[in-house]
Amino acid sequence: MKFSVTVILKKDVLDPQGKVVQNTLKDLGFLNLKNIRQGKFFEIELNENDEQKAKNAVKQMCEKLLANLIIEDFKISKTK
Amino acid sequence: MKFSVTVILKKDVLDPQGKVVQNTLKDLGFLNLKNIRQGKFFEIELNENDEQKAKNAVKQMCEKLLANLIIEDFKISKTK
Amino acid sequence: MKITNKIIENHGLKLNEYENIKKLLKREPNFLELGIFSAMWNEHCSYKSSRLHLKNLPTKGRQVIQGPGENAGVIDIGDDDAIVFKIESHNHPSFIEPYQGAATGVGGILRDVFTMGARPIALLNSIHFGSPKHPKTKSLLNGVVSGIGGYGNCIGIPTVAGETKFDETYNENILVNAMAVGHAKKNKIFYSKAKGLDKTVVYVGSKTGRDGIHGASMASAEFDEKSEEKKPTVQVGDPFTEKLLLEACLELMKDDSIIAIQDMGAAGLTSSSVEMASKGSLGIELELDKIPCREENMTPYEMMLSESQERMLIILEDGKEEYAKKIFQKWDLDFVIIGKTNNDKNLTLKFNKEVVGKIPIDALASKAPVYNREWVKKKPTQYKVDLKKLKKIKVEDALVKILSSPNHSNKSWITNQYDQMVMCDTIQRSGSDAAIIRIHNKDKAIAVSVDSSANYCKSHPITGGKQIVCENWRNLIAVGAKPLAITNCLNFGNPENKEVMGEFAECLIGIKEACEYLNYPVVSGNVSFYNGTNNKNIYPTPVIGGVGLIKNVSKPLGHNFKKIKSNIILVGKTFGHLGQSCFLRENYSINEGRPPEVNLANEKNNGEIILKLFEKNLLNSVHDISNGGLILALCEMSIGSGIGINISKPKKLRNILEYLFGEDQGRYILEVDSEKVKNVEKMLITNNIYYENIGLTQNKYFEIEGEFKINTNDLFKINNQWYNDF
Amino acid sequence: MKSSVIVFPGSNCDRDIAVALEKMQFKNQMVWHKETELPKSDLIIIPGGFSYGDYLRSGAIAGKSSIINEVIKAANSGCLILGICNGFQILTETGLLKGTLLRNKNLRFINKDVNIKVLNNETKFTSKYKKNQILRINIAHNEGNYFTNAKHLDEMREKNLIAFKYCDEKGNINTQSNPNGALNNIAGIYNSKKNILGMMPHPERMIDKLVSNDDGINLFSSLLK
Ligand SMILES: Nc1ncnc2c1ncn2[C@@H]1O[C@H](COP(=O)(O)OP(=O)(O)O)[C@@H](O)[C@H]1O
Ligand SMILES: [Mg+2]
Repeated sequence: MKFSVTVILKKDVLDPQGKVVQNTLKDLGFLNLKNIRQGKFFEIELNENDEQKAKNAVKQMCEKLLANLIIEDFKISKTK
Repeated sequence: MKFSVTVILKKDVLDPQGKVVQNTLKDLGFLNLKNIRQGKFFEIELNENDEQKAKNAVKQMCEKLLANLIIEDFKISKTK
Repeated sequence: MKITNKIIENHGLKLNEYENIKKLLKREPNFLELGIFSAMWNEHCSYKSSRLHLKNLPTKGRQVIQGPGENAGVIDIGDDDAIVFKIESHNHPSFIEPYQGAATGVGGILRDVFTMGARPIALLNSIHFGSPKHPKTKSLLNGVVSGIGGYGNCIGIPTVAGETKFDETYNENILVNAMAVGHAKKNKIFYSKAKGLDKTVVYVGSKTGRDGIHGASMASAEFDEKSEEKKPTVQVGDPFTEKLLLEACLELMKDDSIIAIQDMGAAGLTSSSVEMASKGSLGIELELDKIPCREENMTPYEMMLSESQERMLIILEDGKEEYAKKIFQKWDLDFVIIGKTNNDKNLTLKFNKEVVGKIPIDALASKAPVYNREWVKKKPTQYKVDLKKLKKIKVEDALVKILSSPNHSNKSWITNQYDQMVMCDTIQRSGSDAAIIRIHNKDKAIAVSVDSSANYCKSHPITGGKQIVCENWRNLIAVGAKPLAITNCLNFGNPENKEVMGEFAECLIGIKEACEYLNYPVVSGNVSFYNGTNNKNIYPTPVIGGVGLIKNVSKPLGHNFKKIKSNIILVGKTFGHLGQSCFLRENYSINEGRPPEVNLANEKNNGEIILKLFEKNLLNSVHDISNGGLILALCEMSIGSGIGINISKPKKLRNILEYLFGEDQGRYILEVDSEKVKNVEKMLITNNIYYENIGLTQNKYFEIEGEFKINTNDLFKINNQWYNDF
Repeated sequence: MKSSVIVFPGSNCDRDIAVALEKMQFKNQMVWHKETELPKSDLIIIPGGFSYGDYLRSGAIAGKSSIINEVIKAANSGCLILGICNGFQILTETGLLKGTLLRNKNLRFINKDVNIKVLNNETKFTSKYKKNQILRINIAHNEGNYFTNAKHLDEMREKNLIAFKYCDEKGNINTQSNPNGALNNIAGIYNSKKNILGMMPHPERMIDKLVSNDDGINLFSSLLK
C-alpha cells in the first residue's frame, strides 16, 4: 500500500527557505506569484493490506520522526 | 489559483537521505515499511485566473528553479 | 550481443584500438569485456596521451616516501610523521551538475588520501568559471561552492585554501579541482599492491547502483550538444557514509589486517581490482553475485562500470575476516567477501557460477595504449605593450578597477561557506598566501597552497609552467614554510589537437625545470584532457598544489600590516613587465603579450633569504607579489589591517604604471620594524639580494606620494562589493 | 569532574571537544551512540557535526537514538548537559530545549568568527564570565536560525534563560550583527532549570591562542567548579 505525505512549516513559523525561493522566482520574472511555501514530501510504501492499519502506521511515522510537530504540520494521502 | 508541486529524485539516483530515514524508521519498529523516498513539496499560489497560463508558469518555475532536472522529476497538481 | 563499430565508438574506443584488443585476447571480447577495456583504456585511466611526458617530471628527493603511481603521494616531515596528498579534477561532472559534481570530487580525493592510511587534515580547491556575465556562471559558482562545502563540512575536514578565477575560456567547460592532505605515521602507510595467493578480496562501503556508468569515458570525451543526454551518469555524494567509511578504514588500519587497499574511483570496481592485481603481478577472481547492489537486476556490466561513490576494495590477511567485518558492521557499512587473488594473471569475473568475462590483467594495464601524440611548439608572440598608444589612465582608477573586478575581489563570500576550523588545528585560514595546519598534538605545521596561471601558460607554456611552480613555492615561503613537494592537476583541451598537445608538452617542460631547480618534486597528480566544446579548447590550466613544512609553529604573521611607521621593503627586482598583466586585462581588455620571465636563481635566493628572516624573527608581515603587481600586494596588506602606506615614486623607472602594476616574478614585500631594518638590510646585502626600501606604513591612508591618497576603509569596500552583489 | 561526550555517526567535533575537556582536566569518556547505558557523569556533552548527515532535519535522527533516552533521564535528574551546534539541534529535537533551529536566513552554510554577549553569568556554565562580556567565537552551521513561539520567548526573558546573543564588537545587538537570522539574535539558551545549555557557537574552538583565542576557556572552567 502506498501513501504520500507532505510536511510543511506551520503558518506562524518563519520560513527562510520559502522566502528566498519566492524572491528568486520574482527576480526570474514570475510576477504573478502570490505566495510559495516549501516543505517535504515522502512517498511511503508499506507491506500491509489493511488500510486503516497502514494509515495508522504512517501517521505514527510522521509523529515520531518525519515531522517536527512543534513547527510542522503533515498531511497523509493514499496513492495507488 | 493554487497548485501543489512535488519534486523527487529520479529512479536510480542515490538517495542517501531516504536510506537513513528508512533505517531509522525500521529501528523505531516500523517493520512493515517497504520503501520510503524523500522529496520536496511546494504550495504555490498565483494571481492568475487562466488555468492553462497558471499551470505553464508553475511548470516553468519547476524547470528553472524548484527542481534540478538532472537528478529530479516533478509533478504539478491543482489544488482548491 | 554483436559488437558493431557503433558500439565500439560509443565506448570511446577507436577501431584500431579494438583491433588491438582482439589481438591481446586472441578473440573477440564480449560486451562486458568491451566495457571493461573501454574503462581501462580511456584517457582518464590509462594516461595514454600524457604518460610519455609525465615520465620526465622529477619525482624523487630525500623528502619523498612515495611518488606518483599510488593513490596519493607521501612525503616525510620529520619524526615519524608523513603527509599524504593529491589533487584531482572533477570538471565534466561539475559542469553537468555543479553541486554533486563538486561534492563527489571532494569525496573522491579524500578517499585517495585515507586509503593510504592517512587521516585527512585539510582540503583545498582550485575552481575556474566562465565570464561572470555568462548566464550559467552564477548558478555554476553557487552550486560548486556549496557542493565543496557541503561535502567537506559534513565529513568534518576543514577546507582551508584555494583559488577562484573567471575567464571566458571556461564558459562551456568549468574546472573543479580538489586537493586533499592527510597525516599518517611513516611506518603505517598502506598501498594498493596485492600480495599473496588465495587472499580474500573484500568489498566495503556503500552499495553499487547505476550511477556514473561510463563516468570515466565521459571525462575523456569532448562536450557537444548531446552531452546533456549523458545526465543519468550523475553521481550523488553521500558525505555521511564517507565519514563512516573513513573512520572504519582508519580503525581497521590500526592493526595489520590489510595487505592492500584501493578506493573505487573512476571506473569503479574495474580499475580498483585491475590495479591491485597488476601491481602485484597476480590474478584476481570476483564473484559478481555477491556485490551489494542498490537497484534490482543489475548486470555484471553495470556492476563493473558503476562509479557509485564511497566504496573500497581491500585484500585481507588470512584469518582477519571476522575481525574486519565487526568493524565495518559497527559503522553500519556493507562488508562482503567478493573474491580471491590467484596466480593466473587474469581478471576473472563470475556471475551465477559461470565465467562471464576473463581478461589478462596486463592487457588492461601495462599493455594499454600509449601515444606519442604529435605536438607543435608555441610561437612566442611578438606583441609588445606600448603604454603611449593606450588611453591615459590614472593609477587610482586602474587600481579601483582591478580591486573591484571578480577575479580580484575578496573571496570571503566563498570561504565563509567552508568550515575552516573543524579539527582545531587551522593556524592560518583562507585569505593569506597559504593556509597553515598544525600537526595534531605537535609543534610543527604544514603550509598548503594551490595556484595556476592559465593566461601565462597560454601565451608561453614553458614560462607559464615554470611560473606556477614558482608562485606556489613563493606562497609557502611567504608564510614561513619550507616548500617540500607538489601535486599537480593538468587541465588541458583535446590532446588530439597538436597545438593543445604542444601546450601540454611545453608546460610540463617548464614545470620540470622549476621543480628540479627548486628541489620541489612532484609526488602525485592527475591529468584532465578534453576540456573544451566542439573544438574550442580551454586555456592550458595546470594547477599546482604545494605542501611546505614549518618546524616550529608560532602565531602566523599573515600578510596584514601590523603597525604604523614600519618600514616597507620590496625584495626582488622590478622591471615593470606588463605583458599578460591584470592591469592590461582589466583596464584595456588586452590579452596579448608575453608573461614575465622567470629567473629560477633569483627565485630560489630570494625565497631562501625570506625563510632566514623568518627564523630570526625580523619580520612583522610578508606578502608575495603576484597578479596585479606591487600595488595590489600592498593593497591586500592594507585592506586586511586597516593600516595604510606612504610610498614615494620610484626614481629610476620610466613609468609609474609599469612600476606599480608590473608582474615581475620572484618578489616579496616585507613589513619590518624600524629598529630591525638595519639587521634585515645587512642580511639582504650579504646574500646579494636586490631590495628597495620603498616607504612606511601609516595610519588609515593608502598613499602614493604625488599620485593619490585613499582611505583604507574605502579600499575594503571596493574589494568586498562584487560577490555581495552577485 | 566527570564528563561524557556522546558520539553519533557523523559527529565531527567530538575529537575537538575531547581535546578541550582534557586540556581543562575533566575526566572524560567518549560514549558511542549504540551504548544503552551512560557512564556516571556530572556533565554530558553532545558535540557538533552532522549526526546522520543532517538528513531529514538536523538533529532529528540522533534525537531518536537509544542513548538519547539515557541523556533525557540524566537531564531530568539534574545532570549538566551541554549541546553545541548540532548538539543544540539535537536537544531541541528531543524537547529538552524548546524552540527549533531553522535554515540560516541566507540559506548558506556560515563559518566565521562572530561576537556574542553573555546575558546571564549566574549559571553553572557561565559563572567565570562577566555579565555582558563580549566573546569572539567561531560559528559553523547551516541551521542556526533559532526560532520559538512568543510565549516561550517571554518565559525566557522573564527567567533569564537566554544565554548568549549575537552582537557586534561594541556589544550592539541588531540585525547587522545577526549572522543567521536567529530570533532576537539568540545564540544560546537554557532550559528552565538552567542545567541544560544549547548553543550554536563553538567554545571548544576557542581554547588555544595559536589557533584562535581563548574566549571559550571560561565556559569549561565555570563547569569545573
Ligand atoms: N575556492 C576557494 N576555496 C578556498 N579558499 C579560497 C578559494 N578561492 C580563494 N581562496 C583563498 O583566498 C585567498 C586569496 O586567493 P588568491 O588571490 O588566489 O591568493 P594568491 O594570489 O596569494 O594565491 C587565498 O587565501 C585563498 O586560499
Ligand atoms: Mg600569494
